[in-house]
Amino acid sequence: MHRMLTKYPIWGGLLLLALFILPLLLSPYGLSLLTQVLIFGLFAMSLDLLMGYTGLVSFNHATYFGVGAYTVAILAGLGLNNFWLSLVLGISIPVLLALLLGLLVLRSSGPYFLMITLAFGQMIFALAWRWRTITGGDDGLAGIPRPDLGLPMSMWKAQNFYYLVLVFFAFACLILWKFIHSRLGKAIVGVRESETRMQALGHNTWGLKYLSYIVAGGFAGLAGVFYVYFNGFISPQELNWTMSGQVILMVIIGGAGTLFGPVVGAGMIIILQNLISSHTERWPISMGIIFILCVMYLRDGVVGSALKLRKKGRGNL
Amino acid sequence: MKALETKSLTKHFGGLAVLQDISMTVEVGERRAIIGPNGAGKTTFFNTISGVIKPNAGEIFVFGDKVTQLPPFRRARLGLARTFQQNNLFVNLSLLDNINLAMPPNQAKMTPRDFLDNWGWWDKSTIPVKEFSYGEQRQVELLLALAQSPRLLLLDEPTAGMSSVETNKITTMIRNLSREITVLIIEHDMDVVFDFADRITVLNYGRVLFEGAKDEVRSDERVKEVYLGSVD
Amino acid sequence: MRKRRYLAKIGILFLSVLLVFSGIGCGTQVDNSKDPIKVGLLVPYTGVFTSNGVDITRGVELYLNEVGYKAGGRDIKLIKEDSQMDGQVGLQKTRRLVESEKINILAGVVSSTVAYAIRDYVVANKVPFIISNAGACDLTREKGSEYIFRVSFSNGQYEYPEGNYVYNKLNVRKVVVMAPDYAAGHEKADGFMAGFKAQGGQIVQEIYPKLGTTDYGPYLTQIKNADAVWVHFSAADSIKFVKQYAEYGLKNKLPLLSSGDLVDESSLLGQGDSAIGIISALHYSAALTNPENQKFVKDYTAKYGEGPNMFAEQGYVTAKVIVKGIEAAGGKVSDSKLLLDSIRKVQFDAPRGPFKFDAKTQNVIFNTYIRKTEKINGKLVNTVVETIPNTADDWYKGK
Amino acid sequence: MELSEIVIQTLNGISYGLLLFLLAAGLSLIFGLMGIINLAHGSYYTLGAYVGLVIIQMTGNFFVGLMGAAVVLALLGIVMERFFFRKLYKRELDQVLLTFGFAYLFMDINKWIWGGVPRSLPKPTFLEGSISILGEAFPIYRFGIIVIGLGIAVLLWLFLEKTRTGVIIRAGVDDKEMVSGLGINIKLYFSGIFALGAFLAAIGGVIGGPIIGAYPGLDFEILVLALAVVVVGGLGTLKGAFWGSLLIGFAETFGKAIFPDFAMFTIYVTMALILIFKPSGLLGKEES
Repeated sequence: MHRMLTKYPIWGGLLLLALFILPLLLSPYGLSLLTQVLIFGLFAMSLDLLMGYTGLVSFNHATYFGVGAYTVAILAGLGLNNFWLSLVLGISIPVLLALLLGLLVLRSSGPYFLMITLAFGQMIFALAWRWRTITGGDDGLAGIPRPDLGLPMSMWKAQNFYYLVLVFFAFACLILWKFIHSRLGKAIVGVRESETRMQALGHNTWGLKYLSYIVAGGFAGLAGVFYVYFNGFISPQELNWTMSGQVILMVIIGGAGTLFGPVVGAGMIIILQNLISSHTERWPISMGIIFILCVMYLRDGVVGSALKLRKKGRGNL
Repeated sequence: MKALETKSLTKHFGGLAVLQDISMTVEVGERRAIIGPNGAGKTTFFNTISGVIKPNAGEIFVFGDKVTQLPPFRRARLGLARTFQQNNLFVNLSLLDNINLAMPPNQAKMTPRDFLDNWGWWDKSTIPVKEFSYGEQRQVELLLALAQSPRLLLLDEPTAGMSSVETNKITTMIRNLSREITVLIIEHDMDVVFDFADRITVLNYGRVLFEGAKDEVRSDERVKEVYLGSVD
Repeated sequence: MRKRRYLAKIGILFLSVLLVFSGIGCGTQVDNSKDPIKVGLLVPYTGVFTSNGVDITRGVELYLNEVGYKAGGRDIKLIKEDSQMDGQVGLQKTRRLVESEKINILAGVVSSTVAYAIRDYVVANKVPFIISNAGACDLTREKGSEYIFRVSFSNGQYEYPEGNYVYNKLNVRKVVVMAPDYAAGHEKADGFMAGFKAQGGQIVQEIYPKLGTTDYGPYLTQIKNADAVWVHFSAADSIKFVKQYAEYGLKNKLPLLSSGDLVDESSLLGQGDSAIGIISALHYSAALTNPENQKFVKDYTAKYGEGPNMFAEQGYVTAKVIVKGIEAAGGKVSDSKLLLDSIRKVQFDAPRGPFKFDAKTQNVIFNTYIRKTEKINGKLVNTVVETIPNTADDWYKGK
Repeated sequence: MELSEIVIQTLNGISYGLLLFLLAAGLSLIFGLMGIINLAHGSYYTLGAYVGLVIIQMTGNFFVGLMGAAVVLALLGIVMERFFFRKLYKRELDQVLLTFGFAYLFMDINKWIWGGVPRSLPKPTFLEGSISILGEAFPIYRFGIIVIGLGIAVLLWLFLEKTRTGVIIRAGVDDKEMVSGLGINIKLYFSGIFALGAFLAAIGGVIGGPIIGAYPGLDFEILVLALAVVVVGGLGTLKGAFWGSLLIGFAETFGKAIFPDFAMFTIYVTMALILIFKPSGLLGKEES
């Protein structure tokens, strides 16, 4: 699954072209769903770096997403609407938080790690809830304007905003892809495969995990930035464990360790949440069942399993 | 300078003393076998030297550097490499990626490709390691340690669970290693031990029972009683 | 390389699925007077506050049934959506209702978070929005808009007169205030305290436990030196609190005063006899004896097998406001100025008593009822002991 | 604080802590033996409370409800282990994710069956009312919780220390491989420990029911508390669960009494402090 994959310009380009053309065909509602898929896809990809590539199941990834979003919202509340400033701070503040929290949570591993991240995530959630003067408490912060890039096009227009997200999405894909296939990225995969062996081979595995944790936090923050621009508001709910659980679900359904699989996972969840839940209030049960089935029988996720089948079909075993 | 020196190394697990007061020196270029019955503390000894386990007391020197408190990766960077009793590989990665991870990026003496070519493995370089047979994986276990260009190599039962043909492959590999590399080996196969080692240390209940040249070991009554006797 | 191609294929397949899905409801729509008027109802059907969403929906449907789903000569189509009590989801659902379903009027919303989240979008898209519950004050103050109406209450609106009442009529002078630590809890406590202090009352202690606190024991142990305790808790918290208040022997020591939410009809069953004697304020009680309410309680109970509560009544009033508004506009919902004017002027007798909007804020003006929880014929009810007419959300202006 | 208040708050802390112990003990033992953090443990508690309520309503007897709910949940635990977790044997992380899926599922099933309206469980009549201690009222029922909690702690301790099964479980916590090596079918014990965990959680749910009730969302409120206990106390040992429960019980209680404005944070701050100085918890096994 993690073979060397180097050049793929044609198909990647076609996919991107499809994403580029789609807005012209979609209804406004469809476009807003697609924008959301890109944002959550980015969020899920960043978690996949931790879950799929580093082997760390983090239960507070929403923390970084939410902190990125809150950063932009708080800046907007101070009247600072410069897009680039918001972008830089919306990424760097989650990164700083990851630098700090990483020191604490990475002292443990496996289920301990999951539990401790959950605890710290809830602590940040409580902070956002309680620190009313800054965060607006449970009411959240609303009325965050779309970014002004100083371009002759308004980001209030759904298509323009979509293209903005698409550009950053594609850029983030590229960086993550490069990162994973870099020497460091391979070393991070090595940590997932066997931490003890990596240490015996002279790799600072703690440092590699820390790096991965920080990078993942930064990209989650980026997703949060676009999330808050898209919705125009943020509330502590986005920092809650439910959000972290949801993005874990996206990664698992799509396939951990496939990088783009989680984007498909994000798409499936968003469609489920928005379309199925319009028809039945029992959709949490369906989500639970899907989750359980995925963990038990489709552990490689939709994309991961498809890739495996494909490989089998080629007789390349 | 000694390749490895331990001073009064002691390790307890709960109330159980696994290593007691182990002092040992290994000369550069030496081949040293560590033998002893199951539970004698051999693997714990390796784990303590490579840094996976911190000792309760005592000190460890590798090529004169005190490493007692260093994390495993720092010791590895001093030229210490090891294999594991149970294969510990990056099974989902290709052989080449495994070797890549073992070779320090800049100071490697050769490219991964040359390395694999040398050992006759290049044609399998793109195959994920999990698709190899057990015997092949056992060889890769050794290859990974060799790819680190080690100065001190710890081999933990390299032939465990292998057929005699495969055992021969491994012994050939280690017999031909350069004398610049100091090798410590834990091994149950006495033929391998007496064929390969210069000196032998016998551990029993976490203590050094005996240490000497291999001929001395063969003739020592206590060793026969505790270890060889039970094997024969 | 092949992996990538495969990925791309999956991606394209997935995108086409999305395309098909989101194509639903893509058609354009002209305001044809023969088409039904579409009303979107956004309330939680999943999550912790499901029961409120269900109660509101029942109230809405009960009234729409009464009028045969018709208003101003046109059919009404109710489209229900689940907000999941989550701002983000609520906003996404609102987008679907507005962009895909092309609703004419939006109603519902239990949580203020969701209301704030969708507020800008609703106003920007010029959709008349009838809030059925969410009480955040700013929704009809600073963040008010000609598109936003509220039939329920603004936080503090019935708590403020309650503050006056307990000072003047119950001769309470010193009060301990307790409310959950979230925006509505603070707003409601502020309303009560302002009303109480305005008369000269003294607040000896304010305690704000975490929303969803399981154990109130440590807080209850601290309470002392007061004439009474005023609290606001709702749903599960209200049951835990009332039972624990009795457990710690405070029930017989310090009278418990509260917002009406504490003794909501749906909570009384769980609270049991611990609730007897609580004095509360609300814009409604199922025990009101006016003919509108008697009919409402009878019809509601007949249809759903259990009695209504404030949420059900708010749902009922929401639907009535919508229907009356459409009727006054002669069914011309496309004329937004006309529709907004018509809704603003709606007045009628509701189960809660006279209903009208404050023309300036578009927040409701209602009677505040002081109620006492009693056991009558083995059933716990909130008997009205005092009516304070014409309560508008204007107490804060005196500050 | 006056003396009387300190005494009452101490009793509050003990009763709350012992209620948490019922949850944390199972969570900790399941982890110790199987390496699974059971994120559905709060669901066991909540489901236990609901089932207990139904049985109490049917029989009119609190203690029948208590035992009935515990048995029903124990059976559920066995079913879950046998048909789901066993299939993922030795894939601990996947098993944890599976528990998350179940937590999601139970959350909605509970709401489906019992609706969204919060329920409350009746107390046994002889535990109604309160008594006066130094002039302050303290509920008799909370004494009941203290007695039952301590009783169960002692029984568990005896079970683990004095019975063969208990010895095997403790040995399994220390070294699974070794126990399997002794020719003991450790998998059989997995079902048992799951059943025991669910059993204890259900007892917690019913006992807590008259104070806390049962309602949607309770499962996760409880889960976070239980996780805090095991993080603080250390996973895998009964002792850790016991002292961790009391510590969290006290931290919550005195946090509410002394810093009421920051009560939301007390457990997290306690956790963070413990983790910084002792990553494996107060009495946890060192990770190796």
